[in-house]
Amino acid sequence: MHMSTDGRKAAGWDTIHRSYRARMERAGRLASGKVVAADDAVSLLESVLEPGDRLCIEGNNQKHADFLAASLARVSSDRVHGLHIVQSNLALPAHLDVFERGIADRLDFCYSGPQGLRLARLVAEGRVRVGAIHTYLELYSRYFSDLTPRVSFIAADAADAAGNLYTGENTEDTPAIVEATAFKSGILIAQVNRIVDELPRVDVPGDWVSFVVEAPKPYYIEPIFTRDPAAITDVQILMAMMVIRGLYQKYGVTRLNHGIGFDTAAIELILPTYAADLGLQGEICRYMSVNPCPTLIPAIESGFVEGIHCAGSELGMERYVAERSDVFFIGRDGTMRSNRIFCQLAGHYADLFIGSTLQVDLEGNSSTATLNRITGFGGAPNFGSESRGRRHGSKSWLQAGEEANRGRRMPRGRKLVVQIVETFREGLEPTFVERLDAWDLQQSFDLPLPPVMAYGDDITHIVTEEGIANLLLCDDLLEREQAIRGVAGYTPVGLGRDRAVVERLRKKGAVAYPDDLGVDKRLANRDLLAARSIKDLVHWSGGLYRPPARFRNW
Amino acid sequence: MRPVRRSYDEATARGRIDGLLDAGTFREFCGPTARRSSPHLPALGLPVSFDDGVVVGEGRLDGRPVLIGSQEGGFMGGSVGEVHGAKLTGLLERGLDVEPAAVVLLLDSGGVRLQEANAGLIAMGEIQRAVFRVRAAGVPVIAAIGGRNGCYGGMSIVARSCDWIVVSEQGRLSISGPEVIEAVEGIEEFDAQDRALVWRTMGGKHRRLLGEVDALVENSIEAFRMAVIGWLEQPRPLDLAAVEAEHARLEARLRRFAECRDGLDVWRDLGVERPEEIPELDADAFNAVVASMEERDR
Amino acid sequence: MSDGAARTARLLDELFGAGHGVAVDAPLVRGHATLGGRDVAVIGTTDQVHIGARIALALAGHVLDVVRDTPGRPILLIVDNSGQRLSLWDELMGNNGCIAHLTKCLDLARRREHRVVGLVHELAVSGGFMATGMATEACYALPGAEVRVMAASAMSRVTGIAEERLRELFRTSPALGPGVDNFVRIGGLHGVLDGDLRARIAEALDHVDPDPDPRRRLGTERGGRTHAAEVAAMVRAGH
Amino acid sequence: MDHLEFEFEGRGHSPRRGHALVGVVGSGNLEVLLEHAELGGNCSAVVDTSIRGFDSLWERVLADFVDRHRLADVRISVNDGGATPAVVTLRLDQAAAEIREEQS
Repeated sequence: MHMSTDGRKAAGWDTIHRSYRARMERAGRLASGKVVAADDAVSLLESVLEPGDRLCIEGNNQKHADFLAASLARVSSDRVHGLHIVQSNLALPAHLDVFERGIADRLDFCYSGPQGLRLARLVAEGRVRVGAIHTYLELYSRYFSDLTPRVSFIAADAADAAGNLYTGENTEDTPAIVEATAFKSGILIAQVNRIVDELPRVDVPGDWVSFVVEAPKPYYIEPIFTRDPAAITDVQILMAMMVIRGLYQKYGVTRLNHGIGFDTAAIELILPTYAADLGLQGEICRYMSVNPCPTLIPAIESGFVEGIHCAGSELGMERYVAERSDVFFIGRDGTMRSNRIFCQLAGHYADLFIGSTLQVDLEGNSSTATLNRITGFGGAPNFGSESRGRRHGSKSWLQAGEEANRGRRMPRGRKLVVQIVETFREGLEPTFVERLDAWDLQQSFDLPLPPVMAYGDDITHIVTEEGIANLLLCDDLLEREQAIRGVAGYTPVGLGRDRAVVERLRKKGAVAYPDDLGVDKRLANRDLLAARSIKDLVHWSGGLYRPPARFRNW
Repeated sequence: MRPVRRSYDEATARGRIDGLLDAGTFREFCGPTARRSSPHLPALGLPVSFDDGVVVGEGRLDGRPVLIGSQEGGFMGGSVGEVHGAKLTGLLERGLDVEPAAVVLLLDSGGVRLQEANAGLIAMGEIQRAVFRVRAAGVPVIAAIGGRNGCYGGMSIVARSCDWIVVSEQGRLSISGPEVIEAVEGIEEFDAQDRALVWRTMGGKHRRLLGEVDALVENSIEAFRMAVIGWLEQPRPLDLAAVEAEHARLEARLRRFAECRDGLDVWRDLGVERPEEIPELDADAFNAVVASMEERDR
Repeated sequence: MSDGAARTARLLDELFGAGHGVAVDAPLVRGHATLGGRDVAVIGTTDQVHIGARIALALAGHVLDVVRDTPGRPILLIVDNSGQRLSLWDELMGNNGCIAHLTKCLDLARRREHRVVGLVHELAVSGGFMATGMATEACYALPGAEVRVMAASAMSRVTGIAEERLRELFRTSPALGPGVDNFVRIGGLHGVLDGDLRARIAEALDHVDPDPDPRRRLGTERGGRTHAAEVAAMVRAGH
Repeated sequence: MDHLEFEFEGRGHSPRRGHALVGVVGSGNLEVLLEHAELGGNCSAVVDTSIRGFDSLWERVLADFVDRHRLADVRISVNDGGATPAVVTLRLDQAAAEIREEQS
């Protein structure tokens, strides 16, 4: 809100703070100390919210302030309307109910996942005006710039009477939201699973917290990073073998970030077998920035992965993580401390990112956008991009930089940004396309840019079951296109390759097939997996990993 | 913990035979080049398999001649159709002619193949009768159960008609699948999504504790091989006295566990000290529990 | 008495005349009677019962009683069931083991020179048929009886084949379609007994097939199951 | 279902005997049977697939396969449950490696 100098003189320099005090006063009658009864949650929100407020509802990959989100959907839209929601993850129906009811009408967000279809409909109906779709780091950055919340709902495991909060394993995004809200005269309402006399540890100091509500049910949490090794295919194992030989071994990658699909789970599960046989223990994959994915257990237990910092936790991994404090970041209370921003930063400045995607075009741009849905980005683009601000060297960074250097005088390193995809997805949909669906999505939802997950000039390698395209070694866009075609298999893009050019690229290493990499296709079967089932993972963990019921096949 | 073992549960039908028999001794009957695939599936627009999902033949195990059949769980759930069933029946009947040290059946089947339901059902009866005939001739029939399908439907009856059964922890042995029970009788009767309940009701460990199977081994082909070798040339009696003893045992079971509603109840009643820990035990630890109970009951 | 039990009682009266010694104690049927001057043991079920562990054991016990107490006496097995019982408790107890035990007892009886003949009175379904009629030397059905693996609607759900298409296939494929005629054609039933039931049962009890399992041969002869006999013979010969 | 038949010009490398079977017919998977056959130096392929309309893709994948392994006098038989070309290629290569091993 812009204010003229005269206006400012009249209003004073603490209008936001005075508004804060007025709101606190209105809500004070509902609170006993800082604690507000769950039954009074709707009244509380009606007291502290004003029309047009910017509101953050904590919604991460794992935990959600679901009770407060549901309460918001029940406030009187006469009293509360026109809110501007600034929220990272839209996952629950209640998140969109507030737009249906007119309680909110503007939205800045990062990721909408399962609500993508409904969000698209609400945008088309004009009930949601989208400011922008961000990555996590961008949205949190804007909390400290032009999108600071007036009110934030956060979720924590436990609180004490003074409002101190314990966030347990899933601290995730809480610190960013808390910091931006509490220090700009915002109101911070915490939904907690329980109120206790003494907290195991203090993650958020009580004097930053305005109100605490004990929710009737523990906050909703989903095991989204659990990949059952039973579903890993031979083709994924083949690609994992190529990654280990053609990337991790070749460049000596020690610090990295893995996506969360089955492709990367396959890599994790052949570290203790295939990579160990190649003598790579201690040479590759030593530090990771990921959630505690259960498929990492064998690599940790066999001494491959030495250190992991996590953006959030994963259901069932709590005890295992707690018992491996040499590897994970653990509080004095003995449970893990996660923090998305720091994890994102560590991943951004790592030597390598590898993850999958849905579509790749001839320049190597990749997108997970599907028509009729607005799903957003999450954190992948920050992991999956060149870190141009990086200055420190490492074997991998320098070697990749050498490959990228086209006769420039000034040497420079290069982060490896790798996309791992099968040439066809389910239903024989080609992954490689001339034109990304993202262009259509831009049209239909009037976005400023096509929603690209990773830009082609950030990507260094594309791995498919056919081979690896090394885009660093391509001299121009034409070579880049042929290198991509050269690993695009039997998709129309792959069939359109110029065989002579691809052969030339192969000679200089810009295209490499399994034979070139010393990968024996006959080994590409599930016998290579260090764990073939969730039960195997439990065994590896010495019984410390306790998988959720739906993953227990015994 | 470097996994050197070859997973039995994950291996294909051929892989299981290769790993189980003495190396290089297997000779297949009516193999894929004979192309005896299902005559019924093409009419339904479904793909066939050259061996109709079962591998049968002869070879040596620990130097002794055996006949062996192995169901491919990956093809139509290891289900039994006309050709699949006839191959197993013919294999068992060959046991009458060549009197091997055992007929070994590696089972991995959801039961009758519904796409050729009648033919599959009658084939089950034929397999079972052939089991009884070859047993009556003094040749032991050994069933091994592991793999993704477990052993369900008519095949579960066939399995319990054999002399010996070895199962992996992952193996399940039951006539009706949990999904069928839930679909017909409701989720109150059986919550098929509750996988731990499925294993407590039908899984290898429960079957071993109940006395429905003779051995539980870890999920490795070598462990199955050792179990089967132990039963070569060891037929179990099938006379009136033996069948009456079995009858008394089963009647006592139904009386004793009449009020049980869960595997945990049964195990507690059997005197297992910490029944809730049973599902977490590996094969060795579990077998130690079984051995101590058997010791106590002696 | 239930309708089913009453119909079973009428069947028994028709077969053995008044004053026979076979009791219908629904869902079980058991006793002794005479037919054509010879003593016959009768065992079976009624009321289209679901075969659970307890029923299977009760039937097995009756068979063992006959084997032990009246060596060589022919056994007529009255078949009427809706398949195996679907319950957690029965699975927990090992219903498959109990059913296998019942069939083992019937097999033992045959090996001890009892003629064992099955008669599907009203209904036989899947595992219930395997537990009973399929474990006899020769199994017959009454006209109007039904034998099936699964109802069309359930089969459509499980196989993903449209119900309409399934019903069409039922008409042309004896390997698939329900009904006693289809089971006769594939050799799963020896035949349908119509006319003078007493005489037909007596014939069945007298008929000895030299083939220990004639079902494949019958399926071939009747054109309903054309591959089984040949494939089994090929494997038996080691080819 | 589609039933496809192809002929390919041989590439000179004829297995003397035997056969190789790789893979299992399941959803997204297939079985490949390679057999020595007197085909005058050529190769033939028969494909039964549950997914219709990919004739030219099959022809291309199989032609590349024959070419890559320089095969002759080989009959290729495929029962396909809707595998992607990635899986098809992997199974073909595995079968070729196996029949090569059979020769030694």
